[in-house]
Amino acid sequence: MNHILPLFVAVPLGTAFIILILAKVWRKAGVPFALLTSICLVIFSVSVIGQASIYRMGNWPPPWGIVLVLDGLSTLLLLTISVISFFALLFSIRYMDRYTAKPKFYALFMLLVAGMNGVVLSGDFFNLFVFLEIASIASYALVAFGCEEEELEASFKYLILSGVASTFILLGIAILYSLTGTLNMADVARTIGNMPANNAVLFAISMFLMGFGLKAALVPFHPWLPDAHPAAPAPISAMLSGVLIKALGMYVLIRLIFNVFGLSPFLSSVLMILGGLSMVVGGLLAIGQDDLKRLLAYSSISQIGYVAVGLALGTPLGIMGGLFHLINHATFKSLLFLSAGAIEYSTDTRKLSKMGGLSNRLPVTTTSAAIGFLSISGIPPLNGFWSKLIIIIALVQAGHYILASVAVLVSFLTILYFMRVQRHLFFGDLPAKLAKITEVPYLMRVSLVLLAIMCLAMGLLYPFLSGTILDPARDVILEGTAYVHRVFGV
Amino acid sequence: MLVLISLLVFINLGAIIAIESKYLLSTVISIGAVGFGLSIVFLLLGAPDLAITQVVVEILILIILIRGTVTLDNTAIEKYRDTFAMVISLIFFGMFLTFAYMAFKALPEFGHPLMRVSREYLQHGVEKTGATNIVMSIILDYRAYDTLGEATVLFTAILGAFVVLRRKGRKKIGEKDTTKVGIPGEF
Amino acid sequence: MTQEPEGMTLIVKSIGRLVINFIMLFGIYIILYGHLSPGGGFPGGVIVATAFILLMLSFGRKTALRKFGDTTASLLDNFAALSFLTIGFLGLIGGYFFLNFIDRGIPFQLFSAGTIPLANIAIGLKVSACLYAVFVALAIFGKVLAGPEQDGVGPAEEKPTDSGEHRR
Amino acid sequence: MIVYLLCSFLFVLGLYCLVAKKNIIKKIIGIITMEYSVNLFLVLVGYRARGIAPILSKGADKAEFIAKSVDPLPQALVLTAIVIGLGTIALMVAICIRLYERYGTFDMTEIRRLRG
Repeated sequence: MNHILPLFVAVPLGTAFIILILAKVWRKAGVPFALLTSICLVIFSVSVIGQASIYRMGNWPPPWGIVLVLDGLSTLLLLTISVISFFALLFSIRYMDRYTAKPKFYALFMLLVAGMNGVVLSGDFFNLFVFLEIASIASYALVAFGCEEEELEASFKYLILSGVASTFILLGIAILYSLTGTLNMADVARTIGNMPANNAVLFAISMFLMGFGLKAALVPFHPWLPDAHPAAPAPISAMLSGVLIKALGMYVLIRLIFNVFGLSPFLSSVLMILGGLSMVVGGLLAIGQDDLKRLLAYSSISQIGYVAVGLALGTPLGIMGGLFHLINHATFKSLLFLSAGAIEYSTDTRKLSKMGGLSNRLPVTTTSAAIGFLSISGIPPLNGFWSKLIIIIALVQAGHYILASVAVLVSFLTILYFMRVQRHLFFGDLPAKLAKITEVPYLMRVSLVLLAIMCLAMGLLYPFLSGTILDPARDVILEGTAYVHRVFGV
Repeated sequence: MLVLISLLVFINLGAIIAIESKYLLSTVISIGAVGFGLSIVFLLLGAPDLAITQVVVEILILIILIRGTVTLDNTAIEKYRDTFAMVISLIFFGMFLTFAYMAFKALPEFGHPLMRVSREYLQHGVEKTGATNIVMSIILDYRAYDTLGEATVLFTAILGAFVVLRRKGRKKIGEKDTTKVGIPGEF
Repeated sequence: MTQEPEGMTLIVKSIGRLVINFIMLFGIYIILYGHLSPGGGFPGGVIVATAFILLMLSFGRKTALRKFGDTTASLLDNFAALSFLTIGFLGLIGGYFFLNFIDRGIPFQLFSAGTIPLANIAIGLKVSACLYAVFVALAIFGKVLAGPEQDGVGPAEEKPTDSGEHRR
Repeated sequence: MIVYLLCSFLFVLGLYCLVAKKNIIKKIIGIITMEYSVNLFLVLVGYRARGIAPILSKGADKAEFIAKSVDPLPQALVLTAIVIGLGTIALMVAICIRLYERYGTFDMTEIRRLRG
């Protein structure tokens, strides 16, 4: 029994409450507490690498009580969440000087992290739903944090669409409960496995696909993302694009499709179509954007498509590529969003047409942004190259030649739109308005540089990563519905 | 059974009125009627806890909606109707209802739940938790972790509402932050 | 806005004076007896919150805030949330998070069922404080919003970019 | 069966309200309706023909209670779901008021600073 598991949720929750109480007497309480908690979470998640355990809440055995399940897949996600949230927090210390009510920002940030950790660890359908709602509600509020027109509007759109997604998910849970009489994921998997195929399960799966597809912003369900992600403050954009759509959307989809329902050819092709559509549509829409953060948001849709396609293949190599691209995307997309935030902090604009020659004035920011851009476009030896390569090889191996060529083409598309960004960052003349800009504060630069180094290191250290965290995660996905035996200890 | 069906029809009618009414005040009041109808349905279905909760929550939603919004702008006139979207949505709803019908046929019949897990709660809930209200023993003992999540959802939502209602969202660097930590407002 | 600073009419005030205490008492009863009869922390908390909201609607904002201040409400909210989390942590005494570690007692008695009544009280406090607080925030904002409208200023439909400016 | 269908009709009504209506308050009403219908569905799923409430009264026969009581688990879930719904609605109303302050209208077609 591993007592660290509930702490992943309880510590950030407690920090959120304590920050708000202390802020009444000490306004700056948010920063040290949030940072401390974030460091604690990084340490916790590093310490659980390679472990697998079940935690019974309140010592009630599985189908009756709630269980927390730790395995390779959840460890991978926990690690991503805690590392990215640490960098985003580091960045936010100075960035949030532009906003009022900093303590509330940190409290909401901690609630967001707690919600995501709860989703990733949960082994129970309804519990997953509850923590999903915590993370989503915190993100609605954080998107609207600036209280300007665009932010409120984006947040409202996000709230409406995400609210629909939540009701779909709850409906799916209700149907599954009625069919199986239990809420525990492993128990549901066991019961469904012993049942002939029926329409109710199919209906529940389609509800989950719609609901979690909306949260993951796969293409027919994506309209909220390009509004919501740019509107948020930069550290939150990094969190939303970097981890939230993966923890709430992709992770849960993977867990349900592989471990609960079992991957059928039908599900695999549905997920592959959704992924392929996301790749193409996101990439095409990104080209025309003038707003830097909006461009990044569309490219998130495109990249999440790669992850979905890789995982939907169901072959060991494809899953490996999908998972590796998932963590890579978390790193370089948060790096890019943070750089966009830094550029906005300095120049007060996000319009590409109003920028030019920034590299003279902002050497550190633009260099780290360039590393991110190179990584996302798949230039060797950066991390984005390897994961895209693995996905494409896996597609070719599985005989999906059309999809493989689409993936290659979208990769060129990515290079194309980032070439455009580079032109505005490095070349051209500095507009007269921006003549006096200075480099961003020290702490923001530290966070950018560290993330850029991570992008490099993850590309070079792929064998190490694959041995420690990726392989266990892949094994969890490949074991399929054998997940049941782990939970019930058979 | 007949009472139940007529109440459900009443709820559906209330929802239709709420959706189609031109005045926001009647919309809000009809949704109140739907909520109260729902609470009676809960009572019929043997869920007194839910009936109480539904009534008080309904009152609160009504107060918040009326106090917060309806006094501002009382009419909702649709400028135009998007026929294309309407047709598409009708087709989708038809499909949804058909699929739902097929799914419901596969479910256990109404009135005969499986109760695989919950039989244990009924059998041993009182001895093991000491609470005679089994619903309470589930939400505060068997599934207390869920309730922590629930309390946190409410906390987050209210905090979010405070954040959104801040008088001023951004400030210049170096400017003093004057927003209150608690409830934002004019004072 | 119908509400003047001093609240509603005399009839509302007198009836409010009569019923508010009963509503609050009923809410507290529902919270305390949650583990024995229908109810529990959440509905009870909402009932207590509605009692305060009734106080505010009938007697006006100032009276209500004097009895139950906004800062107190949000502090109470935080403390109650923290104490519910603490109940979870205390379960670690028995070895598990959220373990019901207190003796169960005899069924059908007020002091039974271990941590359940404590958790009910924490949730009741939390819910009542936070719902009251959010109502105060919404009502104050709505009031400020409706204010300029009556003076004919209106929330600037022609120039939405400046709409926030004149109120800062 | 007809009970389930009426319930899912309520769900569709809420969805229709969300899609077709342009007023923000109407959209909130749509979300509320959908939440109600899902809550109702969960309780319906747990109902037992001629069942009694899952609350043991003093001196009641335990065996009869177990044989007759309705399923308590969906009720616990709905209790949580109602609270979540209330929180979401409070946040929605707050954003709504703020949007009204900024744009002076509840009409979604006039609130279009962002393009698709």
